[in-house]
Amino acid sequence: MTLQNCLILTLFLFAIGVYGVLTRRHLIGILLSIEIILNAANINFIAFARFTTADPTAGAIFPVFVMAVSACEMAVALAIIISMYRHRKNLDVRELEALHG
Amino acid sequence: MDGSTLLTSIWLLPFLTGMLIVPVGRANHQLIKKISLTGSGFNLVLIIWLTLLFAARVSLAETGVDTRYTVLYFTLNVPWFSMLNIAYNIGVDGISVLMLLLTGIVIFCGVLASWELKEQAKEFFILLNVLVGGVYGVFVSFDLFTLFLFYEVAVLPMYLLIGIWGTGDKEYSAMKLTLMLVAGSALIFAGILAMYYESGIASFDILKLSRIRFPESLQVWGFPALFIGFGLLGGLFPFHTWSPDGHASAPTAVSMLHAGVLMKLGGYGCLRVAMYLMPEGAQMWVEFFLVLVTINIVYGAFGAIRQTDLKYITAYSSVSHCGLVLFGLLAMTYVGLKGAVLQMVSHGLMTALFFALIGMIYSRTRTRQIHEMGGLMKVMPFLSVAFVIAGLTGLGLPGLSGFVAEATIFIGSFANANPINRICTVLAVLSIVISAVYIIRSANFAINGPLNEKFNALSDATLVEKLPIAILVFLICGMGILPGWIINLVNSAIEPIVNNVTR
Amino acid sequence: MADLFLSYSYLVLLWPFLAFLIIGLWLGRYNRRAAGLLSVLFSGLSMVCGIGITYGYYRRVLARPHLFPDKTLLVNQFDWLNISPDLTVRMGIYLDPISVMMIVVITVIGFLVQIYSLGYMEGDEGFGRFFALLSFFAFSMLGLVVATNIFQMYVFWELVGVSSYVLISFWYHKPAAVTAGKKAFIITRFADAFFLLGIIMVGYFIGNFDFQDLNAPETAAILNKMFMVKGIGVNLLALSCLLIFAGGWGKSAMFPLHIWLPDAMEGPTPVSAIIHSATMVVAGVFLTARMFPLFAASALTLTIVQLVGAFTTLFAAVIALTQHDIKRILAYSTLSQLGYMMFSLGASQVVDNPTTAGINPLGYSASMFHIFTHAFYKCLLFLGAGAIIHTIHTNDIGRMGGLRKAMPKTYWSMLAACLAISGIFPFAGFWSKDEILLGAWQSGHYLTFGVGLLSSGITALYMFRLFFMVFHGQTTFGRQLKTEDPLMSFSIVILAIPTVVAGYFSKEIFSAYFSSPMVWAADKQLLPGHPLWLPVCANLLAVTGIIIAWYLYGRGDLSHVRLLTRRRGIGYQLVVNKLYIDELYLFVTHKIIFSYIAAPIKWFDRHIVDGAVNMVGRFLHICGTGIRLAQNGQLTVYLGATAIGIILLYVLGRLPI
Amino acid sequence: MHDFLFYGLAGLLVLSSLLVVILPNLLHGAISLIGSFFVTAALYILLQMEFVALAQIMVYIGGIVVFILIIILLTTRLGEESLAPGPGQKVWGLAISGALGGLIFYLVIDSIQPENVAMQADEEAGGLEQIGLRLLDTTSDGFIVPFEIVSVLLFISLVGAVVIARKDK
Repeated sequence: MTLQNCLILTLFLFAIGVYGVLTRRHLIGILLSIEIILNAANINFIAFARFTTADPTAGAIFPVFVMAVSACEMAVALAIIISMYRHRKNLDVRELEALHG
Repeated sequence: MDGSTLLTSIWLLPFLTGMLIVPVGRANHQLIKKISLTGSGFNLVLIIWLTLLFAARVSLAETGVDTRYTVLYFTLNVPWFSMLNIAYNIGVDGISVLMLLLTGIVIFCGVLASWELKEQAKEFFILLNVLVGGVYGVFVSFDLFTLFLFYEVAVLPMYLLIGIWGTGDKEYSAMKLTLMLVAGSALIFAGILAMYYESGIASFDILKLSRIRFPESLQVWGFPALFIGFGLLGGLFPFHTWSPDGHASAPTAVSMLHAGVLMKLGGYGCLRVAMYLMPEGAQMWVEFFLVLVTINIVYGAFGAIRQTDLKYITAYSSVSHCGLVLFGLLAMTYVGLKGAVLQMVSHGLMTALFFALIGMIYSRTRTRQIHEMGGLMKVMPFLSVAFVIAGLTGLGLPGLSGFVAEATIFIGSFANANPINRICTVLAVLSIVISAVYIIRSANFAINGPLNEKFNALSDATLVEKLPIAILVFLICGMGILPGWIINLVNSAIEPIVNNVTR
Repeated sequence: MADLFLSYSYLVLLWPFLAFLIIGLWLGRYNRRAAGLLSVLFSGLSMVCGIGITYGYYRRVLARPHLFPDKTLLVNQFDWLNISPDLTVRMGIYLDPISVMMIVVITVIGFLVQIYSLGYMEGDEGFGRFFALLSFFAFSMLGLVVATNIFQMYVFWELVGVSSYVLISFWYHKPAAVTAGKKAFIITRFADAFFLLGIIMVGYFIGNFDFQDLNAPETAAILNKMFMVKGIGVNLLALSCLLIFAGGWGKSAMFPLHIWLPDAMEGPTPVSAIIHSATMVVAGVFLTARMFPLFAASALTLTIVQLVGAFTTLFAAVIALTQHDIKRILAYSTLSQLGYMMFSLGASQVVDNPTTAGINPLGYSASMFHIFTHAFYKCLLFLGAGAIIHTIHTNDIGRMGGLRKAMPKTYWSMLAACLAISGIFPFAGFWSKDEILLGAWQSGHYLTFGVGLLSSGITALYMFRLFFMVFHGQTTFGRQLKTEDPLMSFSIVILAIPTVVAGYFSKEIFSAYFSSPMVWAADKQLLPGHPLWLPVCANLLAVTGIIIAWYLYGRGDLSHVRLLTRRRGIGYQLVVNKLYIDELYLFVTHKIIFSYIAAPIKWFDRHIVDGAVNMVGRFLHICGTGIRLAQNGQLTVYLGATAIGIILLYVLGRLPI
Repeated sequence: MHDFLFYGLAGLLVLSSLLVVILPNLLHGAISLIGSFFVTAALYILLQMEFVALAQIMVYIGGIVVFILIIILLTTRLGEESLAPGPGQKVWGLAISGALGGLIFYLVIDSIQPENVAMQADEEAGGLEQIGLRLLDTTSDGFIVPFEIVSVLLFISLVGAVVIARKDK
């Protein structure tokens, strides 16, 4: 169990998350994938905190902040999803193209 | 009021007039037009005053003036962006005074000619005033940056003026005109910046820059960039195509102002910026541009032969005549330059008259197709006679302004011993025959011949309409019969420019 | 008194110009009658000034030949256009024998034509406008003949052109008139472009436009040496002379630029009279005469002048034989007479042989003499024709006949004019034509001489064909014709006087004073005298022509004519259709210029040049559309693009640049 | 032992995460996400970060994922298959994520050498007490300001979420 192993693990997780973001057509599915990416980042923080000499406590605090922010994000995102679902009865991202040029 | 204050007020007044219109109610057309008319009339008075002051100063300074460098009168130099050495640097020489006079007359007549305008008059006159303010600004500025600023102010309102108040395919024309002119502006700005950095003095001052000999490597691309950039506005072939569509779509006053004054900005810029500041570049490129411009003249005239829309005919003739302006410039002789300046004035008056008349005829017949008209002389003799006079000016009839200018240009161009100049002069002289063909053709179709019964009930010009026509005809005849006063104005200004161009 | 007229000699131009301004701007619309009278009054005043100038000029110049060896007097000069410090165009009044002669002719004929027009244009809608334009025409023509320099001449030359345009298309609602005006203007304009080029060239090389400088012997020497472009040898003298002559070529309607002249008959008859007799068409001859010393230095120019003139003389005479429109016949006769004047100028160049060389002054003075006499009788002919048309409202001589009784004054006056134009002794035309033929004979141009002699016979034939068909034969007008208008008859009868006597009385004046430009050119010559057989021969030919005309047309029996015209050969067809020259012009202008130059240029402009601009626009539009595709609103695509962007950024960062 | 555990947990983590993104039914995916978070928490414990592991379970699993589950149940009819990705999309996703992963892998291999780092023996470093002290520390390396900002942020997003999700009148 080395830093490198941890990093390789998280990069797998990150890639999986990216794959999910790119392939999911359901908005919530994309949110789930983003959570995976965030999770990968958190593991990285912890791994660096544990395996390097710098400041392990700070490394441990960062995931906490990430969690808080992602909770905020989730709250707002899900509120948007509910409101959207109410209006359009649909959460397929292909249909959600009001931003197209 | 001293001279420089006078100059400032001349370009400021249109903007003030525009601002004065802002609080007026939208429906109060009469008041809006009266404000505009008063503003432009007062401005015309100021300009005439300036001209008289200038004439007095020039005749005082007749002897002992250093003809190597341009001498400006009524100068004022206030830096307004000192970090980059940008200054509010104004002044006039004979050419500027003449151009100011032309602009003042054309806008005054233009306001009168758009007296019948009904839709959105408020915005129209505000924009018109802004445009004119920009034009005045160009003619008094001797700082390249300020000049360019005013130039853009003058060019851009055209988009709205044509796009909103135009006729026919107006959006297309307005877009084409604006985009092409802005492309020209980009070239001009590149040239200006290059000069600014290459000069070594980091200055935009035209007079200071004129004494600097820029390296050939700059001039070899700088001159064509500037010449094409300004020439675009002057209708240079093959960048002239905005002109027929633009003029055809524009409302009367805008056509008058655009063909009468704005196209002169092109010639003025070519003279004042391109050729004056980059004479060596001009020498390198003169033959190339001479050929282009000769094509302009002949091609514009031939283009006009087959057109059937009066505005298109006039627009192509403008291409041909503005080609003569550039042709005179490229002669690179004293006489040729003088002819070019005269042609600017002459063409400005003539084409303003033409477009005013076409607007008035169109407002009656509701058509501009010459085949659908005929015999208008019977129902509107005043407009028809004025139309014939405008046409005769266009084909260079002696006694009218066009001849004085054209003859001077031809003499000046022939005086350049370069064989290409000579050959081009021959071609340009022969093109006056083609001018005669299209002008007589359009006059015959539109004005002579049997009267179309549809038009039996039409009336001649009203008093408000007669006034601008009469002013323009009077000036055209005046310039044609007694050209001396105009020539005396510009004489002193041309010599230093020629000296610089042929240094 | 004499000096007073000279000092105020500009008044001769000013009166008609004032009449034009007053009538054109104001009077013409309010009171037509007053406008006409004012115009007549002012042209009368102009005539008085003109005669006063002649008197003054005689007293000041001709009576004192030692002071004025070149008989030239310049008055009322002022700077007009300051082109450059070295080149200034002046305006002024140039008095020498030919310009003074022209002033007299123009003012007198102008005055008479205006009086005539009072009757002729009675009741016309454009009565006021007509007199304004007629006055302007007189003004421009006077300005042309008194020009002190070639630039001034060009200025008024063009004014003459434009006033002829508006006068010819005076009845602007008639399509034929409008077309004729257009034709006249554009053809003369075409010639004038070359004229202007010639002026520019001469002005550049000489540095001056004044006739006195242009005609100085040094000018020819300067021009003769210069070449326009190194390598391409162009003799500037011949080139500039020919370019200047081109102006006269068009204005005087020499073949092949003659086609506007017959069509110009669509204008009112007084206009035809004034254009054909004294003013516009002789301007070309006048120009050639004015520049004669320079032209004389170039043998090529004079040869061309001679050939063009001689050909036009014969050509027009032959065509006149077959025409049926009374005014057209007169128009072709004008062409023919102009040809005489022109070839006479050209033929004054003596054929070079050991005994004779240089310039024969007789050719020059005879040409001027012919301008003078021709002006009167041709004006009379036109005014007479106008009176006839005014009375019976047709132009076709085939439908006329037997008018002798109805119009006695016109009849007798026309008879005098026809005899004069045929060159019958002792009418005016005899003297001038005799001198022209003599000049050509003396100078050794026997072919030209022969053409002139033959043409004078044909002239008699076609003129008397016209005369007999109009006045003799059966009366086709049963009803009572209205009597001759007194104002019109007045002018006609007055003109009959010079038609009869002008030649005999002014012969001496012309031979005495009209050879001045040749002072420097004619020093060694030994010319034959005046053989008696020449006038006899010419008269016999003319009388033969008259007899043939009488035989064919004068007896009221046209069977012989029918017999002749029934066998229509190709030649006859050619002549009746004027050699198809009009059709050729139409072909050139419409088919070639309009269809093969202007139309393709229009197409080129709309599709290629404009198309290029639109292509740029379309290209940008396509780019925009392409970029717009990327902005498709798909969250997934945005994220994917971001990811690709990150990868690309890294790759770009690592590229070994 | 540690290594063995690590590899086992890592395998589980990757597997459960993979299930999250490829299971066609979202509900199953969300449940799989819970699994993935549990394994992550275990991994944190293995790395001796007990507090973070606890927070992970409480916040993520107890809060967020449950929340997501509720939303899924609210908005989606169960077993909805129509939103499956097309084959092209899958290929693209695979390519891009593969490329991105490959890039990061290259960077990791390139820059982090195993001998540079060693496992820290400091047991206390990630402990609850340390974290608590550090969070409320007002000195320059304390986290009191971000801590307060996050609390404000949480409040704002709470209010915002309510406003957004509220039924329009």
